Amino acid sequence: MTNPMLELVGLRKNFGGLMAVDELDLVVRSGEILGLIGPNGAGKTTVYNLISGIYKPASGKIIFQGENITGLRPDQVANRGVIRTFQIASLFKELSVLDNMLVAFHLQSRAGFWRSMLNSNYSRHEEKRFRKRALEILDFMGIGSLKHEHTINLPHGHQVTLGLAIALAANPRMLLLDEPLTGMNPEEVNTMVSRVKQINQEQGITIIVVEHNMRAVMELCHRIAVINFGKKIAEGVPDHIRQNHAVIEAYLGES
Amino acid sequence: MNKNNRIKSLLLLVFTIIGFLFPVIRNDPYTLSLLLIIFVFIVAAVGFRLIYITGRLTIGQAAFMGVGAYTSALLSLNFGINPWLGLLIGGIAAGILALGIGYIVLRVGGVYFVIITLCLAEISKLFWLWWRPVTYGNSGLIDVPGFSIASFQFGINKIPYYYLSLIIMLVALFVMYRMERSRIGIALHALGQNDVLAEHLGINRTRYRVLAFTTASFFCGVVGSFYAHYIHFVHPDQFGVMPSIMIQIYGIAGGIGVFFGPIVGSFVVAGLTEFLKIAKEFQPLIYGPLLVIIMLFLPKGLIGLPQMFFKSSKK
Amino acid sequence: MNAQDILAMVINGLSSGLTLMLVALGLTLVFGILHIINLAHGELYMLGAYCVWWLSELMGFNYWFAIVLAMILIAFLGVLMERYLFRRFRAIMVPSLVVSIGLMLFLQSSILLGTGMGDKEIEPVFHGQVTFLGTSLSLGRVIIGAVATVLVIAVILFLKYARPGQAIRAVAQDAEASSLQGISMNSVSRLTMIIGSALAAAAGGLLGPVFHLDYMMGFPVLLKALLAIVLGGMGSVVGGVILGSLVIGLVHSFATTLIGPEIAEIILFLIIAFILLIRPSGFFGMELRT
Amino acid sequence: MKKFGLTLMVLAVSLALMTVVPFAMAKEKPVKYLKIGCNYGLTGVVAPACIASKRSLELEVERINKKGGIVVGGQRYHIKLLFEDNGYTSEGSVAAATKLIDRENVKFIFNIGTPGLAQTSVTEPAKVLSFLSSSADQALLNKKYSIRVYPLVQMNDIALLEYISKNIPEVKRVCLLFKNDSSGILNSQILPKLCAHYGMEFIGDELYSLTETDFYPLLARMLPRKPDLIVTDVGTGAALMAKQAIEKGYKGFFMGTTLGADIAWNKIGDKVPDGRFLGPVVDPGSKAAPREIREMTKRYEEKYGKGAPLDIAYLYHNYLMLVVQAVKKAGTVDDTDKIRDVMVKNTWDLPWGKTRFVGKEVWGVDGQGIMPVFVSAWIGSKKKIKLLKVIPAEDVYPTFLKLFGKK
Repeated sequence: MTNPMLELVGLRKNFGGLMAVDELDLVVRSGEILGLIGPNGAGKTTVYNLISGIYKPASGKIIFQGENITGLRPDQVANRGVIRTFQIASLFKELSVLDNMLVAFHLQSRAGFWRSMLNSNYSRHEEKRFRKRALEILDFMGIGSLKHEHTINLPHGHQVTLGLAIALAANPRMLLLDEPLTGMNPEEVNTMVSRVKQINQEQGITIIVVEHNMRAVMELCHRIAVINFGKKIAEGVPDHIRQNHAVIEAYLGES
Repeated sequence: MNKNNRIKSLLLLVFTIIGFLFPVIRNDPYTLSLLLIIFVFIVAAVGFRLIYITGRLTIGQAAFMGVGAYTSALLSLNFGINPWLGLLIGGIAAGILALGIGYIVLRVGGVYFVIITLCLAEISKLFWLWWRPVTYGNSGLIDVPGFSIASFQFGINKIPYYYLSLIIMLVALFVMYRMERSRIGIALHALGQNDVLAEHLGINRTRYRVLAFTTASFFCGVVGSFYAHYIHFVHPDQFGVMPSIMIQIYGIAGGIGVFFGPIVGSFVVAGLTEFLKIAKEFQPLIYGPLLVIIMLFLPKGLIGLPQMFFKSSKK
Repeated sequence: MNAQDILAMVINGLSSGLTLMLVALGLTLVFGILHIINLAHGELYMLGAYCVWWLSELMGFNYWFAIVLAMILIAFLGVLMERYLFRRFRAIMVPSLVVSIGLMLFLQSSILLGTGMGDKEIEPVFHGQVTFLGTSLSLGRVIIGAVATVLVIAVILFLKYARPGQAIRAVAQDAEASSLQGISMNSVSRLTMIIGSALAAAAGGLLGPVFHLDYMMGFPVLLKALLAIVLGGMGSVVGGVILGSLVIGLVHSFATTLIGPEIAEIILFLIIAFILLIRPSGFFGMELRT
Repeated sequence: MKKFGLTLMVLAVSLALMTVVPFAMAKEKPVKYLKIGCNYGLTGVVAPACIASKRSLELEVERINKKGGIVVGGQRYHIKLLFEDNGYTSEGSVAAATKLIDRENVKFIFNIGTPGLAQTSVTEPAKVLSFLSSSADQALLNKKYSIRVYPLVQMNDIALLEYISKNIPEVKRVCLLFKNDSSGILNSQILPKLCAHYGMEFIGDELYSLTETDFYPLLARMLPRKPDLIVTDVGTGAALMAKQAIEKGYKGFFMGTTLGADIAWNKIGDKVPDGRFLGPVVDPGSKAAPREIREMTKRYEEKYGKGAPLDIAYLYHNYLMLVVQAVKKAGTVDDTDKIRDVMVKNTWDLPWGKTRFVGKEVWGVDGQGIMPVFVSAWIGSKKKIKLLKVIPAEDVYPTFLKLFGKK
């Protein structure tokens, strides 16, 4: 529980004159669920974009399991096991639910170009295995019955769930969840929270969550880091954060 | 689902058999000459679609046909290289060029890519026109040798050319179909629909797009080279913007969403073009509005036609 | 190479860039609102020229009056095209490409067959040359440059200060937000098509006497206009297009004079491709699919 | 919305039917036909020339048939023209030629433009006489059944330069500004040699693209080299170029070397001073033109109104007349070997003038018909073409052979 999974060291990113992330240091421990919260425009999404490789930092380092992954492309980051979800359910809209899942197995495929082109035994076997695993994950997430639906027809809640299922299918070591509870009713929120916990406990996946639903965050996370104006203003267990002055000020100041 | 697939493969088999038996049933050089050119454009149109599914719309595929045609024609005219080898070399030349160009241009998306490829088609034509010491510019390359097997010259006989083009088309279609059906195809589709998400799932977008682009262009090069040795004449106008647009029409009018769309499109639109030639110079007056009408009623292409009937009868 | 030669190249480039601007401006407005590439836009230019030829040479109208009349007629045609064809393909790029090609073939062919095979010409209104900073060019071109500039400025002012113009800009920036504010999408796209078609017709009518009339004259101009607007930023408002057109004119002029005409065209296309590559993200990113 | 679409569809279908039905209903009459195929680009880049040629050929054939057709070997034939559109593409040209030969069994095919050359790959093995109209130098190379009665660029150049060297001695520096088609390419190859032959200095060549309309940059490149004579064609593009050259202060001469629309010269209107633009054309309506061409022009304008056909349309009357006369003389309509033999061994009286066949020394076959060269000048102040001299082919051909024949 104590060795670091991901370390952000002195991370900086600016858009023109605006400093979106400023000298951010953050350590994510292996096996924990870390909540990343902050007012709107605090730079949370930018942090995700930096980790996952959409942006290159102006300075600073990102270290994942001892390896410097600063400035890698998103697919290279994903290759190392860091998988993220997106704020607005981001799916492959014209593919079926099952095909959506199969995209995610891409990383685990060991059948090379020729073997998959020639439809070799190995690749067929592999695909069968992936399908089976995909169905398992869908069942686990409770949307197994929708496997042949086109994602475009799914209700919002299911789309978000599928987004998480896809991320899981990519065999992550670490998940970056971006507002997974947006637009859900309380019941759905509860289900989602318990599922995320289950993923964390049963599969030992380290998770970072960005979320505005404070109650859920407090319930879900082992630790919470608060940022504002791209700077970390507090870090600690939920109870500690709840009473932190700087945090209350940041949120009050916003509203 | 499974049944559907079986019907599809059965239909496919039937069409392939018809394709192979056609010259036996009906040895009509004119029809054969039309069909074998349609086969050439089918390859280009399906290639156009292969690039399209990765989210890139190209109006420049004829440029790669040109590369194949000029490479192979020039090699056979100047160095006596066998046209059979030329087919492969033409394809490889187009493929290599596409690989290099693809790595640069495929990073650009949306309408910019459309226009860059339009530029590409125009540049290639201008280039063949300009490089006169080698290509004879607008005079074209005359008397490009044809194919032969041992001492048998294909000559004026359309049948061997028909079979050759049929085989080339089947091979190209098979490869591109396999590619789309394999895990590579899923990655390509994923890129087309949401390349940010795909990239975050570990799919290297440039590499996969270049793969699709290169594959499509390789086959374009091969059929371009075939074209040169079949027509025995290579002219820059055949590989500029207008032919590229034609390829694109075949693909879109047929139905870009489905693998068989461009095939249907090539047959129907090219057949229509040929049929309308009885109207002589008035042909575009009918052809143009027909294209508009097809797209107005079938925005998903001709392949949507049976579906439409199916749905309306269901109601 | 002395200063005078360079000046001549600049003037030649500007003179062709100014006329390109009119076509490119209309095209980019239509793209900005309807989000389709109208490949038949060049045909509106061609139709404008033929319309002026028909009105001034056959019907005997005054040249300037003929241009205004042609602008109205072609704008009306544009409205029809928008209403029955393009509106339903708003932001659906793929089928609309084929639609515009069908339209292009139809318009070209009907002009060819409708006006006969012989060459047509519009009698120039202005004769004589002007010598400007040691470079001589025809008076006609100077006038065209001036009229084009006036038209473009009028469009800029319209977009900036008139209410319908502001609506166009609003929709170009954010269609959804604008429609929430009660701007009618349909009337904006109709207005855009009117402006675009009228500008293209004006360009055709203005250039008719200077160049020649040909039923295929639209496509080369369309190609260059496309290049100009991607250079300036597709769908971006006026500034980019003006810059883009002038750059195209200048590059073409310099490259032709310094290196030669055929290679100049290749260079022109290469430069555009190169610029697009180094600055793809600098322009508005357009998603291809709907 | 739906209704409009439906109406549109109905309209289009009826339009299609209206065009198609008359073709389908035209039944064959029980007369023997001499079929001539025309592999034309009725759509595409060369459509105007092809359509003009189609119309004027049809008029001519109608006239011949009305007079009872022609008699070959005791049998009366009507002439039937079969037009096939190749869309100005190579594959279209091959398909059209295949259709004409295979379905209609034609023995003579006319074509226009360079991509049409692709048809020779079909016509040669089928022993079908192919009448070409491309300036491409290799078009005839070792092609036994290919015939070209199309003014050679080389011959025009020689005739015009000879005229200029004799009559306009101040021309010393020559440059080439030409569209980049096959005649342009040919000109850029032959002109340096020709200029040297006539004691002129060749100072450079630039070929521009076919769609070019703005020549200011190109002229800014060429005019500082101070040419006295700009060699170009007499088409619309060249007229524009000439007009703009004068706007740019050019004071010298122009020489067109190919045929083109005479009306294109109107573009330069009064811009070019009288007699400064010379070309191998003839005003088809004027008295200077051969009688047959004059009559054709009249007939064409009666039927299709203003806008006289292009010069190129008349060229095809050469082909028509050649075929008509040759089959009569050969006494057969389908033995192409014999017809070709008769064709190349005789001298013919064609609309364009006396024509005989040459070319063995250059292309390996005698497939090139040579005819008189008309040297004309544009009189801008009167907006008309003035014929200066008709130079017989015999006066030009020896020079051609001396300079360009293969040793």
